[in-house]
Amino acid sequence: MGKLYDLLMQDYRLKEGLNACINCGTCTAICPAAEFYRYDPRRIVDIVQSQDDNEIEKLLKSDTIWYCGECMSCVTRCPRKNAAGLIIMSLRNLSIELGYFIESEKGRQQFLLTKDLCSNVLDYGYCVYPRRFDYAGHPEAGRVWEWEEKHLDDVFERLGGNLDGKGPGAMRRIPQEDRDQLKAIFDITGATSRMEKVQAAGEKKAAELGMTMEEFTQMVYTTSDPKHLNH
Amino acid sequence: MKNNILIIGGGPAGLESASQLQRMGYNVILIEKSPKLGGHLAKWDRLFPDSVPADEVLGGLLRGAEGVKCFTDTDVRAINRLDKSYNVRLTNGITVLSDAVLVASGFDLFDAVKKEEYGYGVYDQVMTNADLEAYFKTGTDRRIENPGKIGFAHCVGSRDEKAGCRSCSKVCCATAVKQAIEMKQAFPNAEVFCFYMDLRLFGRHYEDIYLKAQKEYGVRFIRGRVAEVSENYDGTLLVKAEDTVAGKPLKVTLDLLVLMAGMRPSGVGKAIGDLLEMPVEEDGYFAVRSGIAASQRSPIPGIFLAGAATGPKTLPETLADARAAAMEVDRYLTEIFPDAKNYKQLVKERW
Amino acid sequence: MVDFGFGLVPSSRINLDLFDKDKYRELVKIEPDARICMACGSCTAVCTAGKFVHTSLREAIEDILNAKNDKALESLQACQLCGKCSMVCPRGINTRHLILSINKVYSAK
Amino acid sequence: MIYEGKQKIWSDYQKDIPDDHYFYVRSCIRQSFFPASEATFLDITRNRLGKDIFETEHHTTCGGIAYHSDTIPQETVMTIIARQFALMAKHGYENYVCSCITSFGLYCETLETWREFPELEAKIRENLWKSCKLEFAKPKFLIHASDLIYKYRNQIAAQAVRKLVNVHTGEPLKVVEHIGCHYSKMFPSKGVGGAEYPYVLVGMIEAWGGEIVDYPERRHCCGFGFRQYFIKGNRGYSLSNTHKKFESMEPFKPDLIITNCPGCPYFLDRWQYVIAESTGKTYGQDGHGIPALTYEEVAGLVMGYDPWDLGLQTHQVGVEPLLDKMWVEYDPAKKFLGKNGKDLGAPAPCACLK
Repeated sequence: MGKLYDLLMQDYRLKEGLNACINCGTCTAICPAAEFYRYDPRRIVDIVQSQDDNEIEKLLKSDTIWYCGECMSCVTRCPRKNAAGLIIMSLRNLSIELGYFIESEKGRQQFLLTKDLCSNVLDYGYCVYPRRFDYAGHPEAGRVWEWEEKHLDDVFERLGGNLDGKGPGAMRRIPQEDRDQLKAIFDITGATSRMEKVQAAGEKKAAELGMTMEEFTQMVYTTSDPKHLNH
Repeated sequence: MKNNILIIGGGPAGLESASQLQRMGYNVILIEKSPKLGGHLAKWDRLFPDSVPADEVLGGLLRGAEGVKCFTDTDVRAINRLDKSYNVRLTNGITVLSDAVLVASGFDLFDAVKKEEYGYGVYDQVMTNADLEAYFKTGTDRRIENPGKIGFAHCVGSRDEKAGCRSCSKVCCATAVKQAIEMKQAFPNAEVFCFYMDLRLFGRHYEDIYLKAQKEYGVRFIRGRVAEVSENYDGTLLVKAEDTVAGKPLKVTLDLLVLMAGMRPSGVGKAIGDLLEMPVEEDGYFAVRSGIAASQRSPIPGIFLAGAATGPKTLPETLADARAAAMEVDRYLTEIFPDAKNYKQLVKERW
Repeated sequence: MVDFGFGLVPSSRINLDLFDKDKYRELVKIEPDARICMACGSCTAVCTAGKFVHTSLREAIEDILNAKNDKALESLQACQLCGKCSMVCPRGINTRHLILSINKVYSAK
Repeated sequence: MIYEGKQKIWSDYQKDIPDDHYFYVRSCIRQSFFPASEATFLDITRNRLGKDIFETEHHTTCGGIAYHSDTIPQETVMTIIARQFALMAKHGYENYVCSCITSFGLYCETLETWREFPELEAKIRENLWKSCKLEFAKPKFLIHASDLIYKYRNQIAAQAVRKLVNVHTGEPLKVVEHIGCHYSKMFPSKGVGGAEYPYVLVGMIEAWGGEIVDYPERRHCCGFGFRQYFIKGNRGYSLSNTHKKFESMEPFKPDLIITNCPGCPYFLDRWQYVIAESTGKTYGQDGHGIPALTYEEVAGLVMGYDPWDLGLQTHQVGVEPLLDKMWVEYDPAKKFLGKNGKDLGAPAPCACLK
């Protein structure tokens, strides 16, 4: 039994999600990622259950573990009650903890995700906040969003929302005291230190690559090596 | 005086042990809950590996059991254990005082509806191995009309903890290969696919039919469990699996999908087991005194087991098991049962 | 057409509906043993070329069945016809002959 | 398709849904993109059906999106969830209804994990007290908002002014349902109808006169994939999965898609736009798309709400062909007006998608 495997086994998601895999391929057959990335969740489960630390380390540093979309479709079907999706979450968690995530292009995206999503949570109390959802970065949000973005207050008012308003309602301003509580939760449960760790790893990587943070951010947001895809 | 022996279950195991015990001179009473003797065998068309007609085998079993008192449509109402014997009240009003009880309650086929993602009973073109045997026997099934592409999904209700069935049903791989060949014989232009996890073709001649299926019939074996079935606009099926050898997800359009429903412990048998207070193991099948040395003896003295009541078995295994059970009954009734004085001590030492 | 900076990506899913029945019939006519491969991988394990360049008869046979004919040819491209695979095949397939036949049938357009 | 077969499976997956008195928790994505759907949910349940649905301004995100983007630890998200539950108890409620599917799945998973690992529950209880000085509590009933509309479907039908019927042909509208993956794929027994043939949206469509269309990729994920959408470089994954669904449903010619997940209607809507604009392909009639609506929007339409009050103007796929089929009266001139008729202009037209 290896050290990395032991670390993984401390994760409740792995305790729940890993039983003996019989390599039947049920998960891969219906996995949304398996079709569009070079990805086979069955292999991941097989590697983890092998307890081979070298192989696990390779996984933790690879792009592979970042292809899953966490839809959990695999959970419904596995005949051994494995949850490939939960196993992936444990691997990602450990990859971040050990700083390995920054080694791969897909893993590196955690830098941006952590920054954006955590600050949304701490600043506004929401994971997604419409004023931070810009059409420039989201051209697929459509012409209708381009229009909404320009008239966000009016659109929310028209649709019965309460954008940044007092009291309950859609997209209300969540009181400071509640956001303070979220911050306190972040502090004592490891989310704050996680944020700092990921930020520092990103800054270090940017320096290594001789990039400004802006360049680095842009690269992380947009690049996708064709090697991830099937040809 | 001849001992009375009650055999519960009129399938191959019950019939074969009845036949043997009668030959040994015992007074055998056999009860069968359904209206007909023969169990699943009576519903099957041909048998792997050599495609022997099931009727022929069943005919032989029935001839062997001629003279046995058989009550069909009969179940057990109540059982009382006396000192050594059993007082059994049957649903047909008869009471039997039996010195030994042999439980040959067989198996149920897994209810394929429970494997919801395969759409049995939801999608028109999905059937089971049993449905296909019925088709071979009768020549009609609304689902079969010159199918161009046919799939066989192995391990339906076997090796599946989600479906509550961890164990392997043992016979389905060989049955699938047999049925695949038979479908190719019936529809030579059809493409046939078998979706398997491991091909468990362990028995004599089994590997031969596998080779024959590949070589002579071009059956395609795909190593991957069927993950999902759905219905296309034209009523054909979309079947998904991973080709685990290639490591890629796979889809295929099929005109017919046959689910290899596995063996489950008999529900009727379970009810009788409850009356007799017979212990079952985690897999739901009856526990035996010893899995290797005494697999036809239940942990309860005087109660014997034969056939699939103690787990999935092929037909020859079931028949061999039935004969072994007959020998065990005989040993008990000659060596342990008659010694009224030392009965308890003998049971302790020799059961 | 608008460029969004990303687009549809190719699918890796094997589609058995695309399987080329006619070519395969042609192959098994001259090479009936193509059908009896069990995908055990013995051929690939001992492959001389495979140590240096991706080469696998097992994969080639699979690829043909999985409607990836071009990939099958690629998997055999570096084969030296040394014949080691024929010595280890548990089904006794004349693998050299099979490799030549696959190339012959599937190279023809 | 054998309808009775599905009915049998549906009957196996019933869940207890209390009739009244709920603590309501919003969804980050729905508030951002479909604020009118949540407003409609509250209007229908409170004002049309007279139910007690309580909302406090103090509730927050459950953290689910951040969690499923792997940016916060499991312990963090569980403590945020414990805080939400504590607010419920503090306000005297024991029935918890959430608007979000990601939340719903996460709540189910959290409760299940706590049950299995009591030491973890104890840890979270302690975290909650340390960080928020709140008393730990768990809901007696955990319900998704679509479960509640499902429960009230016949009452809604009784108040309906129209059905899901094409008034020109008299035929029921062909409706495709899309269930959020985290609704029941992880815990089939927690969803109405289970994981393979969920009944929660089917029940609504049937009660409101439509016809459900089952198509091969019905169960497939919309492709959101959290990180697979948020990062631009990954969006090909998200787009390609939705594309797969549309290619699969195309032969069935659906009139409408109904969803119960926050992100799915957004993706099923916007990816049609992207497919149209980047490849020229459209899936509705004559260059239109197939409207992908929330269940509240569909309920609102049958109950006679104004489509622009329901927020249907914020879908990129035009809903007008659907409104015409259903004989919904609407004023095209008012589509993009603000409150009190304020002129907000209109979105730029699309090059391809009508």
